[in-house]
Amino acid sequence: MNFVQPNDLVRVLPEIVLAGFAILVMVLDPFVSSGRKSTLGWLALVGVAAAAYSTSWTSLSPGTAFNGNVSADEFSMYFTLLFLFVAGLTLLGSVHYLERDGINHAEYYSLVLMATLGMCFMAASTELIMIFLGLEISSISTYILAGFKRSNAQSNEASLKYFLLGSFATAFFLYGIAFVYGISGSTNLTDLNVHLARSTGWASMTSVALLLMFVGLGFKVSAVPFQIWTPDVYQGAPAPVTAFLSVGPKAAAFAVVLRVFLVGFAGVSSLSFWLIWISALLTMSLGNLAALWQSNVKRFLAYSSIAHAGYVLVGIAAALAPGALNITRAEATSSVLFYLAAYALMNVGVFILIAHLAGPGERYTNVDDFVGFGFERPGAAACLAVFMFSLAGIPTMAGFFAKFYVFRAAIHSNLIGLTIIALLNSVVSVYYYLRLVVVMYMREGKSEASHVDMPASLGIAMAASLFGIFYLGLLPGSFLDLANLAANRLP
Amino acid sequence: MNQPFAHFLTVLTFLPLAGAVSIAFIRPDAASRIRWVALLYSVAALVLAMLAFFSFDSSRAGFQFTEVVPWINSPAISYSVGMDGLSLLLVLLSAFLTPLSILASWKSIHSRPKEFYLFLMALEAGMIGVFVSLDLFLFFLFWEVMLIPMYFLIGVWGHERRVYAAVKFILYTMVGSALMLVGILYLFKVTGTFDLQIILSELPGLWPSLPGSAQTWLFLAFFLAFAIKVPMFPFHTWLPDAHVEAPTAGSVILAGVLLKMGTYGMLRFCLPLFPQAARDFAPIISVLAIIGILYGALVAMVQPDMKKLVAYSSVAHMGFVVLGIFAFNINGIEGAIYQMCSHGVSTGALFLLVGMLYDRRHTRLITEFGGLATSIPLFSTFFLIVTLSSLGLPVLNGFVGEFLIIVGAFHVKAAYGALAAVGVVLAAVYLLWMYQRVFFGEVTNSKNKDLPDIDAREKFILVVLVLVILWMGVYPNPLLRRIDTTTAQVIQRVSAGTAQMAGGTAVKIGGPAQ
Amino acid sequence: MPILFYIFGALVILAALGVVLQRTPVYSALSLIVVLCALAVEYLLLGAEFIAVIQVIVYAGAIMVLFVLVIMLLNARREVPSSRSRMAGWLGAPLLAAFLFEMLYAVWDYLPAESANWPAARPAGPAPIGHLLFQNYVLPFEVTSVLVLVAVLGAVVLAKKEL
Amino acid sequence: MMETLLLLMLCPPLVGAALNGILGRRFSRGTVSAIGCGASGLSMVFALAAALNLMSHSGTADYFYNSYFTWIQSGNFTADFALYYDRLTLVMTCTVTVVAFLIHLYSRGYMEHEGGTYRFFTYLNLFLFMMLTLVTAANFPLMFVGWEGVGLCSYLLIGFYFPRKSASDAGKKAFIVTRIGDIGFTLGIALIFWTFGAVDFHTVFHYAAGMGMHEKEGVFTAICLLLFLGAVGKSAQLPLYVWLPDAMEGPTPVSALIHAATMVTAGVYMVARTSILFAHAPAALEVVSAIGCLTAFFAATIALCQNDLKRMLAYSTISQLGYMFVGCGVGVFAAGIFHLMTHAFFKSLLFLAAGSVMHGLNGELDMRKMGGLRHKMPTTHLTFLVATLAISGVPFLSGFFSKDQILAGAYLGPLGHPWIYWLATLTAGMTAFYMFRGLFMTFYGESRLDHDLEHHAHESSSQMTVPLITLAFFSIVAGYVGLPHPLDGLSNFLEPVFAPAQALLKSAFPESNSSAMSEVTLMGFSLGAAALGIGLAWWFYLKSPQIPARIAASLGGLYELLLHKYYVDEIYNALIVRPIRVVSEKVLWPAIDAGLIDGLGVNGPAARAMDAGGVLRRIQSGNLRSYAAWVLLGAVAWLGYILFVH
Amino acid sequence: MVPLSHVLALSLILFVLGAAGFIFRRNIITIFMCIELMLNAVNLAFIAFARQHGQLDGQLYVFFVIVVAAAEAAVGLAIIIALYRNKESLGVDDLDSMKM
Repeated sequence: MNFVQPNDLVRVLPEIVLAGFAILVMVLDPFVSSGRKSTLGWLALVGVAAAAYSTSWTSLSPGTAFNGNVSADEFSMYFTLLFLFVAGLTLLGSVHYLERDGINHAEYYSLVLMATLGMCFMAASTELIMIFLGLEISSISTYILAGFKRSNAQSNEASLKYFLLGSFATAFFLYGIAFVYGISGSTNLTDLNVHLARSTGWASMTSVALLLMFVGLGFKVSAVPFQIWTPDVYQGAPAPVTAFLSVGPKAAAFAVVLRVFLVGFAGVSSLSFWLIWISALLTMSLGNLAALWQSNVKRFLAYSSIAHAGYVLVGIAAALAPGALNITRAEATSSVLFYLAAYALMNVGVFILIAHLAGPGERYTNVDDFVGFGFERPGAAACLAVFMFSLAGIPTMAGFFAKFYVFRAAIHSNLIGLTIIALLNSVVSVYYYLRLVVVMYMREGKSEASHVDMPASLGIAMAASLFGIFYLGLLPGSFLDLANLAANRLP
Repeated sequence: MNQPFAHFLTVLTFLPLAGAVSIAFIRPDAASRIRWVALLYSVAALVLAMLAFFSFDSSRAGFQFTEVVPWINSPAISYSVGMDGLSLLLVLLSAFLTPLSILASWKSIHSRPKEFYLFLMALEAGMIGVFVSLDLFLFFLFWEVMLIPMYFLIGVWGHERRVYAAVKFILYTMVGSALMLVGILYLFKVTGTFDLQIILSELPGLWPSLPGSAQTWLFLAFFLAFAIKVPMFPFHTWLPDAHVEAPTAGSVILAGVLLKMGTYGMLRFCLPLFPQAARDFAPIISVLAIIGILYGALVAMVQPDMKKLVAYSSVAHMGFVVLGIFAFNINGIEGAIYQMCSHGVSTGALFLLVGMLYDRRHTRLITEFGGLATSIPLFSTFFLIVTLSSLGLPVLNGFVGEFLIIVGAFHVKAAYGALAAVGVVLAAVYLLWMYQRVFFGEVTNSKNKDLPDIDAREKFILVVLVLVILWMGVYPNPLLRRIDTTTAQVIQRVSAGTAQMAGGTAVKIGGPAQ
Repeated sequence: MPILFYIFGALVILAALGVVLQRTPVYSALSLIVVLCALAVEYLLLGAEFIAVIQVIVYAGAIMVLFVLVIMLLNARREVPSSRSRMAGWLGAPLLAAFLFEMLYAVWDYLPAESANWPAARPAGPAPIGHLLFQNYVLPFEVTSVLVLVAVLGAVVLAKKEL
Repeated sequence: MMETLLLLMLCPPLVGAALNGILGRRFSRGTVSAIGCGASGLSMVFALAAALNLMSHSGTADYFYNSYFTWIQSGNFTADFALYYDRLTLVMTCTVTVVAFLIHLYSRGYMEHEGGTYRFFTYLNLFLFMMLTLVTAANFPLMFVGWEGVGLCSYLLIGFYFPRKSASDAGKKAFIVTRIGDIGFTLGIALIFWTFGAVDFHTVFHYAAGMGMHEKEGVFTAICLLLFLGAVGKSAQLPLYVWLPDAMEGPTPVSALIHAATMVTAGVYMVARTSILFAHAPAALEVVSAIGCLTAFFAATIALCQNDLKRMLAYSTISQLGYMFVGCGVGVFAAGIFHLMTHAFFKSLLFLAAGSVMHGLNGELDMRKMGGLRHKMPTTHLTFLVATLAISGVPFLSGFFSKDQILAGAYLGPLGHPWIYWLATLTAGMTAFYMFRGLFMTFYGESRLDHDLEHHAHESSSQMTVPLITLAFFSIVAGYVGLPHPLDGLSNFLEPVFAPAQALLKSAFPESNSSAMSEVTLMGFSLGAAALGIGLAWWFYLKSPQIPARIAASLGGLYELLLHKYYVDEIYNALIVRPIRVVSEKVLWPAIDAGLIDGLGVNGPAARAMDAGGVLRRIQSGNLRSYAAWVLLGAVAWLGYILFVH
Repeated sequence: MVPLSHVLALSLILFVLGAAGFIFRRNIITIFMCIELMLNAVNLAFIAFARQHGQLDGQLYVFFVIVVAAAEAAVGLAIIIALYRNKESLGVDDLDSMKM
């Protein structure tokens, strides 16, 4: 008997391609001289492109694969492409960075591909063990990446903290899986849903399972109070890694959150709704308020990414809101998907830009290092300003529509109070985003930040993310349709 | 269709933006070329605005020059623009003040002229966009986008405390617009569209199916945003800071146009959309407006800084506008609209003048001056005329609006009219006192002795302004007639909405109480 | 049979306490090995023979050897008492107690009856497990290989002296 | 015809002002004054032509009305640029243009040595235009234009010597204080609009005339009181008179034209113009006469002790304006207007003569430093004497007739009252006293001039004396237009204007028969008062000049009080001006604006947000064990929440 | 047979002890071992539930978890070695170069 159907393979084709290229990079490593490792970076980029291209085959035969363990549908495809985009941008931002800081090793590129692979599985799996494995692959890869500057104590520290806390949280997540298994006798989310719909009792056990999974996932998306690791790790990790870290695993975890709470635990959505509601409130408030004090760019962006997770949680709360119609739910889900895409554009862009501007060894990451930068390097500064405005949610940029859609969904689900708080939060956030703009343009002085011209790779990445930011900011319609399509795949 | 040519408003709105783009392609050190390009585009926009003014059919109700292009499918957002009398006047005002601001900055902006004019042009596009948008979303978009150039204008080319002022400006405004966004989204939830005209026609029928307090909260959400922009007491404290720190052109645009967006919003959205709530809140708002009038005047009186004085005077003057709007009668509202324009011109002119003075002496402290009428007589004369227009002297522009507002407010409550009239006296107090201290007396400070009087460029700016001031004061009819239908519609909606809510009791609006 | 479970259960807890309370990492590691072995017995009692064997061979054997090796390599001595975490110092114990209480509460709520009506144990030798693994769980299995690859890569890149 | 004439009357001053204002700096002094005088002369010519035109068409229409263009229109509110010309307007325009023309002529000489002549003539012409607008306006808003316009010119002219702080202070004060009155005018217009649905005279008056007595009396009273508040400000009545004495800081021709003859009488004109409204509001009329009477008396008492020639004349003006209001207030509007006219002549003459004295004495105004000038300035002396006689009510000069009519009305008029009469008569006596005191101190007795001035003192040129003589002529003869029988008396002339109001009042207050006997008696009293005043002045200031000092010493406090003008300025300052300023400076701005709103309301939340952030970021201690504890805390809290709370 | 709840209680106690070790131990390696304790607690639960449901799947999950634990151990210990090279310390309280 055949354990594996040909279709199964097509449906995980992007992952296979990624794995293949990851291995290829390692295999070719010994044949590339140490000064030219960047070639491997470009090879990895080709891998990403190939994986992205392979999704077109996958899309021809949508459906579940491997006994329903994974599902190749619009939802997973959306995320796959998102992860590939993030990986691509990260690679573009990394090539020059690694060279500059003397850590240009093949393993880096390979690990990025592997992590992407893990994230793809997280988004595509409909079964908890596969999700767990995907999570572990992406986590372990990123643990390593965070500590990739082996000689840098902060990088080590970030890596270790991320690793220990990540494992700690994973243990909770896994325990949650165990309880789900205990309740339903299966780790398949659809089964769980069916089971919960059939049996009314055992509420406490369900709650425990839900809670434990939320601890694990909340850790990954950095929802309060599980956000605790984020600032240290984002600050300590090499900036391109932070770029990757702040978007990829987070988006993947959100994909899982959507699947777990909207599919698996759909029957107890009133429970998860309040959980997410309060969590959203705390997350965005803490992120924004604490960011007010930060003087390190990477650290304040870390807090900002916490705040953004809060906004996404608002969208999820909208999807879970009691009494929300199916159409509202789909709208909320699609707003979350849209938000993640916009967030990816902004955050990856800004971190890889900072990686470049901070100079060798990331020496200049303090806000004050950018005094007067605006008119010294108009191009780079303008990019940075656009990222800031977009993160702050100023119209004509992606960040605005992202928030707009999320808030629209929230209003449709009658979460008016939460929306108002979210909007006030985004006003607070304007303050610290603009701080960088203020420093760059409105203060007199000589900046410390790197005056080296942007390498071509970074230039491409910037062009791509800026184009994306304005495209989503001006003509978000078609992309939102895509997100809608993906969202409708979630029952 | 009396549209002069296809896509008229689109061209008008985006022409300045095209100017900004053109400027982006000029070398940064070609300052003079940049200035001329900016001037050219802004004058072209002015010409178009005047074209709109003349081809506007004031007898027709509703919006003219309309253009609707679907923009985003879900949610359905369309690029929908159009003009009624109210927008027409404000667009004209924006298009009028921008070239003047450019001229005024001709010699005073030395650093980074490219970015400066670029932002100025972008700002103009944003302003016009706000006034012509007929889609709530589009409106909100322009409303927010416009903050950025202004933020930079204040923050980069401003004075000592520019950063504080710029940040305060943007945060203050954003708090308001955040709530407005909630209101807009709620309206969308209820009506399923952002199209203002559809919302206007459908909303009245929907109120019964909504929670009773919905209208109140929606009104407040919109109103707060506008009240901050106006700014109404007690939301006014961003204004003095922003005005004082902004460069001249920034102050001119800020006072001349940006403040009007608040009152524009009230007329365009708050009153027609939420008539019942508007009436319910009218007493409180009127009282706040009057407090603003008196308070602004009193605080203006003791300001040591001329720009700050003018800023607080704006608080007072805009209080008049709000008072007129919430009188809900023809006189009040037409007066308010007229006052918006005339305040734009006079206060804009005042800021230009203070800016010219600043160019000469690099200070705005009143105590630094004295006796300027002796050393720069021509300048003093222009300053006097503008001062008089600002304090509402008949035959000059300020009078018409203020007088109509007082007449309108008097009908609502005699005390409103009386207190507003007290505000007129106070305006004379602070303006004339300032004028006296700056221009009269002996020249005590030797630095003031040999100041150059105005040059040809400045003279041109001031003559244009004075002509407009006179024209608006002597022959306001062309402007007033163009807002008749708008006013009538607003009033009709307010009264209809009330009648409906109050179970058919008609409320008498306007007209003599014979 | 139950008595065996409780005996080894107690052993598990005692050894785990040892892991937690020992200040010297090597002692902790040894205690952990005891925990793992005792757990293997529990698995056996619960009808998971194959896993019990894996537990001893892979876990107690391979993984713990790695731990001990690193402890030796880094010469990890008795830890120096330091208390820079007020949060953990003051709230740690109450939080742990509360967590345990809540979880036990939930579990007891879920399983009120003391009845132990287990279904008959399925044979859990290598054959049925292998069958299941390569039939239903072939993808996870393959994916674990990627995981291991990542781990190898990571270990190399981080721990190697020179790259 | 008429519409053109009126425009022709209005335009020359405007054109003159524009010419001088825009180009005046490049013109020679001669050109400037020629334009100025020419404009006012033309205006006078057309004013007279318009008068003749109206008279020749008398009978066909009571008034002429023409709208030139729509000025403000909003809903029902329509204010056209429209002119209204009836006999009242005729009297006003003729008086204004004649006096103005003469003063323009006079100014040529007076301003000979001053700088900025072009400014002076610009303002003066502009003033004339505004004043004519005021009196010819056909609706309230347009009248308000003139009203504010003259105020503006007054402001500019008072502050003509702007380097002097007292001058610019005075100008500002004049503008602001009259503007306080304008609150009333503005609101009055608003109330008129909401009552009648219109603001133009013929509609409003038509409605009002058609209404019965006591109909809507409350509204009428409100309207009239509001309008009168405007008049109080403009015509310097209690309690808003304080600006007028200070206004003497301006050049003397200005004081003569604006602050004696024309602008300050605008209030009287307004009350007369709206007589029909006032007739509906007897209570308001009573307020008018009471205020007028009190002001007349009050200002006269201050004038008694003034040593500054122009200030004395200013208080005298206030006092005389009070008279006019008494006339209007008691219901004899024609008498008020009559006095307005005669007063315009003799008071402007007084000022011009004083200006001539000043001119001759290098600007000296303190009468204590004058004396005996009649020899050095014979013409000035003579004309001053004529005017003094006229204002004192000496028979057969203009003041006698007009004042007598008012006094008679105060006793016998529809709303007359004995105490008003007696107070007015007393005031008449005081007027005679202080005017002659001024005359004697200036022109008679020993010279008290400084040595330098002694030589400098000279008679003014003919440019100045000719207008003086002309005005003296008018001061004598102007009274005769008012004589009831020999000529067609002014009262009869104005009959068509005031008839409706008179009729209404007559019906409401059937007056006691005005027998010739009692009128003569009353005349006797007033003559007696004047004689007494003149006599006392002669005794005090010519016969035994030491007496005033003794009286001053014996009265002590009272004298001080009068000398310091009852400390009204100081009281206003302490009660109104300073508190407003202190509250604004010490409370509103720092405490409310910066403290409460910005501090608590704006920066407060911002600071709280920062504080909150400061606390929250402490969670991020960097310690891994704490982090784990936080994660655990989250788990415990959430679990507790969903197990026990949810 | 023992009741399921007792097995779960054992698992829970083990889990909490692991967490306690994470919070109270200062040595990084010990902390890491405590995580292993937690994973074993989960494994016990899996086995118990598998027995409860009469399935083998749960045991398979344990198999996967052991693989993951092995991978984590390899990487984690590598990280610890890398850190030790830079810091010369295994004290967890020394890791606070980034805070607030």
